[in-house]
Amino acid sequence: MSIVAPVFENAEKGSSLWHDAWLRLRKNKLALFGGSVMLFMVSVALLTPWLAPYSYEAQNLDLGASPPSAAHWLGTDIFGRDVLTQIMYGGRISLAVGFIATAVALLIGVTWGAVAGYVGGRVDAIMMRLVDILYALPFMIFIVLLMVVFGRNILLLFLAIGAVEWLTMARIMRSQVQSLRQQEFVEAAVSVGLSPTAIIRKHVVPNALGPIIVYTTLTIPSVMLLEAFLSFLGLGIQPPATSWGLLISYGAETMEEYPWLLIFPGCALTLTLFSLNFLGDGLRDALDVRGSKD
Amino acid sequence: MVAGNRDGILHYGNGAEPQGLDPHVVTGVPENHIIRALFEGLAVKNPITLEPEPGVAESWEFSDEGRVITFFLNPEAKWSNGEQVTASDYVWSWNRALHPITGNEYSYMLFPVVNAEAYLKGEVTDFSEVGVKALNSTTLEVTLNAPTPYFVQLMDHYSTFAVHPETLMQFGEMTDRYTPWTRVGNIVSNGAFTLTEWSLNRRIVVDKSEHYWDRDKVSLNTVIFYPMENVVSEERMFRVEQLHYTQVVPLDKIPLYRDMPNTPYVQAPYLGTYYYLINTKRPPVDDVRVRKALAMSVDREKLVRTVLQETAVPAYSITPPDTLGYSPPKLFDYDPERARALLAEAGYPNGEGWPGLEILYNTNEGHRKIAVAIQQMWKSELGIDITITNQEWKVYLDSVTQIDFQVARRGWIGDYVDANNFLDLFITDGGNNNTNYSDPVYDDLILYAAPKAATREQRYALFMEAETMLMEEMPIIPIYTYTSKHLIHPSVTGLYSNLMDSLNLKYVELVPGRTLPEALR
Amino acid sequence: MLRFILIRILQALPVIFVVITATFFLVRSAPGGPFDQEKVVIPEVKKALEAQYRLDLPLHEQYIAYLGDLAHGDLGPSFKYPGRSVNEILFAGLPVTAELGLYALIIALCIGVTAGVFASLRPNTAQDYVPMSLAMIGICMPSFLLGPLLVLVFGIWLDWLPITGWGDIPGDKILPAVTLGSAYAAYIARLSRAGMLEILSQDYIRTARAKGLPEWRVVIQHALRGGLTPVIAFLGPAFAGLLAGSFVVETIFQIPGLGRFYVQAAFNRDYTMILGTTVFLSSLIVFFNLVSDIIAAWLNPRLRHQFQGGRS
Amino acid sequence: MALLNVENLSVSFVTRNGTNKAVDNVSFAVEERQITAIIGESGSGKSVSCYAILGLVPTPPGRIDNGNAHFLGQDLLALSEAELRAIRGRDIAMIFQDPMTCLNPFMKIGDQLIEPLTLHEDLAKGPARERAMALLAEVGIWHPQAAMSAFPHEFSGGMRQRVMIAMALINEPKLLIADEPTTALDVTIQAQILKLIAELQTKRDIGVLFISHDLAVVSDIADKIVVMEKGKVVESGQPKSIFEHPQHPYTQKLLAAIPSGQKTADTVAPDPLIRIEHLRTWFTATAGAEPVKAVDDVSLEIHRGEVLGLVGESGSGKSTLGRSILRLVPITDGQMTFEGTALSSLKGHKLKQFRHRMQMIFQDPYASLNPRMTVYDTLAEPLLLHGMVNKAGLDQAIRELMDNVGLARAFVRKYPHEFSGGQRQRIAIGRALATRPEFIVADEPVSALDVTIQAQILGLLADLTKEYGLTMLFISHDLAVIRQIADRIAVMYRGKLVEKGSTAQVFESPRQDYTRSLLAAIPGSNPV
Repeated sequence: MSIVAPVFENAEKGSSLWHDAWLRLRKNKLALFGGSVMLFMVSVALLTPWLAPYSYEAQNLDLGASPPSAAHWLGTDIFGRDVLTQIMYGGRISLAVGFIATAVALLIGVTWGAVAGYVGGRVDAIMMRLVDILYALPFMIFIVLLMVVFGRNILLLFLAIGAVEWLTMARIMRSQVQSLRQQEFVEAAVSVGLSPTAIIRKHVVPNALGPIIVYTTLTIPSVMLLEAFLSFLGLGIQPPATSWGLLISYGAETMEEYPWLLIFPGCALTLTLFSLNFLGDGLRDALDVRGSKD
Repeated sequence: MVAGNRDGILHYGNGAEPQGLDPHVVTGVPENHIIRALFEGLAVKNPITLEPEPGVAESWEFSDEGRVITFFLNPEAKWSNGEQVTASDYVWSWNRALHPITGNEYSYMLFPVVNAEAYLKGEVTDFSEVGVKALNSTTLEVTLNAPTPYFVQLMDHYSTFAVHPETLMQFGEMTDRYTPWTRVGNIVSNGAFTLTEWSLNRRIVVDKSEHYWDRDKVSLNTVIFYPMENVVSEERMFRVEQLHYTQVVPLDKIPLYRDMPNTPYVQAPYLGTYYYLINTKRPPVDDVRVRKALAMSVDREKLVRTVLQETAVPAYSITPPDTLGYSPPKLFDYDPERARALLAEAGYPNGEGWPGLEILYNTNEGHRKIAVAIQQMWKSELGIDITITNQEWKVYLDSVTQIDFQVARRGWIGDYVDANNFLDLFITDGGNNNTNYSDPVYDDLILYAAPKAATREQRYALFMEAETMLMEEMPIIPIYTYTSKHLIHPSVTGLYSNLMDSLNLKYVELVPGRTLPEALR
Repeated sequence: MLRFILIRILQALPVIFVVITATFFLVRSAPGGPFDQEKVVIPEVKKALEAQYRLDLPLHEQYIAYLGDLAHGDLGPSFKYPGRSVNEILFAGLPVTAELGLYALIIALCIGVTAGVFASLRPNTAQDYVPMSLAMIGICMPSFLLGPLLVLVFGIWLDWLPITGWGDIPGDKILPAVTLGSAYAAYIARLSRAGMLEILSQDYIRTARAKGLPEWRVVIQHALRGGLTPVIAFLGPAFAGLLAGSFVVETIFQIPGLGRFYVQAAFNRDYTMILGTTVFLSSLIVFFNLVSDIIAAWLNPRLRHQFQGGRS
Repeated sequence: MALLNVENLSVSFVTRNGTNKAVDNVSFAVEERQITAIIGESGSGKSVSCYAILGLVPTPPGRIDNGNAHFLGQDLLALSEAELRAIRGRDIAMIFQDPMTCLNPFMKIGDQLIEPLTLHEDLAKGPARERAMALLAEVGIWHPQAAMSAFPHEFSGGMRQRVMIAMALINEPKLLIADEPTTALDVTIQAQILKLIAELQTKRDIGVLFISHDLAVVSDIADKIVVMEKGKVVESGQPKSIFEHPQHPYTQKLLAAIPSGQKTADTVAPDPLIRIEHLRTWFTATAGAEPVKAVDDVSLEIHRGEVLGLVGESGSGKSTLGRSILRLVPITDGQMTFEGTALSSLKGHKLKQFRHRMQMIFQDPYASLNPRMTVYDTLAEPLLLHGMVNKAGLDQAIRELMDNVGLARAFVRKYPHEFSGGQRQRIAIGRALATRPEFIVADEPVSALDVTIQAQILGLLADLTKEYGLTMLFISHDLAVIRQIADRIAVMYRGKLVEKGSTAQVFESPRQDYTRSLLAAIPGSNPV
């Protein structure tokens, strides 16, 4: 969007709100910790095929479930498969579900909310009524039904979860846009003669992003938990592919006999969710416009 | 529960909430346990030997070379309202059980009876043409299509039980499926216990019946059935002494229990086989050599030892071993060398050119474990690519019925103790065949030759011949024979293990003062 | 006020109608039917069964017939539990699930509000971080993990509390309610913290302090009311969510509630049961949203006057 | 001995951007039975110093570095929180700037009023209510009984401020601290509240510490004035000496910035640039409800080259009128022409093309600039949109704009939040000028600014109108400002245009009662 201003004699470098927010975020140790953990998790997930200590499917039935040892740092499951490897591969799926489903929710929700909020009037009423309708669907049943009817594949899982989560996103976006629409700089843009799409794109959405980003970091954990719940029902990921949710639901059944099967995937999930929350809280504080005035 | 022991109250973990208690409507195992406490058949199975012994019928006679059975009813057999159980009650009840409108899913239990099948299918509309007659109030004559050695056994199956006609008619038509006649206060039954409480998804309470003919033998005063869907919760309830008996035991807990002194864990062979169906029309498994290679490269011993924690017996054929004296042939063994050779013969040396194979199973932790392990065995022994897919139960059933799979997990639990129950699965177009296997010779052996056999030995020889044919063609890969697994509190006696996992609460007693082993407390 | 409720109910009707229609056709498109069994059912028997449940009619006729029954408040017979109507099953399970949900909500409120308010009084100190981190753990812990864990610790190791049942043994309601409530407690803690922080920065809090009110009175008399408004707005959806989300807890603790039915119904293809629970839960969601809107409005004097139709 | 004696008070704030000294070694005194006023612009530390002595500065981030504040023989700064609480609301009471937000919206007026009584005097509810009602009557609430059980939102701003005053006085305090008590109020209400405070002070013999940014307001009531700048006291003394012989340059600057004088009317073209006939802009909040007649049957002509001042109090519809002309809100009825073009029927692309001829300057420079866009982008947007320049000429055009509105060119890549309020208003003016408009609506362009900045921006606007030959509709509630800049004046009251005429005529011989009351309320015009 920014037009490059070439030669402006001694032009001072401005610091945008994003830049300020980044500076503030950098001072927030918890958020920084959360951010680094997430970065670590994502890179491990991306590099898993090269990093994993064992082959994903390699079994050792005679070894069975064994506690952590030098050969298997986090122990093995009942097939003698390396738990660390399982967690790494599970993380790929869990993170992918979290990020992609959230992205789906983000895309639909932001567009929907922005249009409803900006256009207002009858269009807004109809669009938000639809959101209300979807809110009134008992979603647990709905997702279970979807998975049952259409069979199970990861893509559908993303879509189904995204379809649930976009509603709140749309509401947040709409209220943001509604309050932004009252702002004088949007009026100024109208009086300059900008078209509604340009106004939404250039003036509204960038200013509504703060709360959206924060909500996004909160959506990712809830999506991952939803996937875990579906796994518990046996509607999640198809074995032998695995996810943290699936590992935890297996681990929960044998928590007394093989606690390591629960503890380590549980730690991975908890750590990720904590990190995302710290990051989200940090971002919220960093992006708080009130804090940046004066 | 300690009080339970003193007062003769048995706390019984019973799997799922029963669908209902109408013997001609329901189909499941949890229902079976409760219905058999409330009702009694003409004959019951001995809890140890499984041989039939007197129930409502004091005795029975075979005539016409076993084609006609005459049941002599015990005049003391009473309904819980004090009325006598009569032969005409049976005629009425079997009419209901076989009536085309009732929709009794287990109606085929009575198919050995003359015209029973025709009546169900609407080909015969007059029930008097069906081979069951009340000669007088205590004599019931049943005419069979052919001698059926296991028919008396079937009298212990709830779909052949009598219901109280007046009670049913009070709440609706004979063929109605959903009247409230089985509710507390309405139901009239003829078993050792009567229904006193039915709280949905909470518990079902039955009390000792005062009209039961053999009431002096009944020791328990009350049995409380708990619907326990979560096996982990069930085991925990047992551990804190809230249950005397669990329906199952979580696999992962078994080693712990088995190694315990005075263990409450009881495991017994069970009349059921776990196997993989093969679609014999779909490549690459349309080639019998491939099927054999797959069968031979499953290390069942290892599977049973590790994944199944010794809770099963390796199976090499469909019929479980020692099914009333019949033992199936064993045509192959774990033999990866031979398997590789067969696979090479079929055109996939070392798995080269293998088009891929998918194992289908219904979503379930136990099936997943087996599939994951077998997938890996096939991959590593044969070097072939295997994928596993699970489907939610009803979808899976649909796929299996449509034979829309390459390899699919399947289990068969016997309805009665006889090899016929397993072998007639694979007759041409049999509803439970699901493999596209078809051999007229096999059909002839099972449907016509075996029933006509004069002696048990001859019959078993014919079965052996058929089963050998079947396993030569290998439309299924047998994996293991089931066992039943329960946790039983030390204070419970008279709960015997048997092949059918059939329990008769009439014989159960509670001995106060016995406690769980030290290791559990 | 009445007008407002009426309008909301009228608005909800088409919502529920859409839900019914979508669910009706969705479940019918699922592979497999209610009478499919592992041991194949004889075709004649299957036909007889389908006739008994109107499944032999064309789909649109079934739909219209269903709507007709529904108009009379009849949700039809259950396929899975012959002899029981869906109405009966729902109303047998509802009191239990409602009670469970209520206790869970009370626990969630007590823990959540206390933690949230406590944290908001000294933001970005240990007094903030500790309760909020605990709340995070509550959010992170799926109930299928928390439930068995609580049972193991309090039921088996410590042997303090019964591990299953509902109203059978004293104290058996504690663990399920805690399990179900914990996630909501965490959420409420976050909501009340944010709400309180917002209100505590308001001018009228400064006014209250300028009057010389002690801090606890400032918080309780002046801040709490506004600060907990978001929590109250959340209660309606939360309660509806608790009712719909009780499945796991009910299964783990053997509670004879609603939740066990609806998930099972989907797996069993118990068409009437699926529809019944869906209709029922949608109505509950709509109802509780309405109730929480009314309460939130009632607590806000400005909106309250609008309701009374008087000054605004 | 003074009632309150503050010595060497220093307060700083520790924020995430470092420590910031808000009050630096400040000393002042409040005498008994006198009104002492602290004057200063935003950021001068005037409010912080008063809050600090009452322990109302939240710590952290606030920190009292040193100083003492003697009140009735006690050092307030040395007291414990509990001891301070006993003084707050009993001996020292406060009223605040914004009565809309200072009353608890969830509590009834009565309950809030009696709270200090029941708290400090242990009075039972019954007698407390009696006293509260008597006091409400005293501060000019007509139906005290009904007011007691009303909620704050049912009152107007002025009434709420009366309630606040009653609440402050209910414990008969010895010192009343009034923090900008009239800033958020309309000018006529402001006059009433000032009068009330002055009356109550005399009647009750209390000391008042009056904090304000408005010298004119203070000049009406203060016995003593303390001038603060950037956390320091720069001058203090009697109003008379301050006004007549300001010593410190800052005080001089403040005084100079008070809008004064009257514009000598320019010669204007005889034919109107904009003609408005029977304009109606009504808003319907909910279907079926009575519409809000924001602009109701207004006819007006604006001549090319003139500055028309539009005066009115809040809710009079003056802003809506301005926005209606610019087609920013949908109009209900009426005709508007712009040089003969029917403005009211323009649509779509035609309207867009027309927009560059009319622009708007908004009240709040914080809200009128997109915080995510640099100055460069903000100014470039209209230029490019209307093809005023091509890409090559863009930099030059922006440079010129920045020069014109008095912004350093080096700031071009900065973001709005990095600027002060006055600078931001310059950017907003630059954006309005970018399209070379013929007509500008300036909606309260200076009312959010400090008085010294206000003077600069007014000067800039006056210069620019001259230089570009702009026609302007200048909307303001501040008659002094209008008088300084407008050629002609129109007065609005409840959606209607009640009076219009040349500036001189309206100020010297107003025809309407409403206009007369407005003029009478101008602070500084009638010292008590």
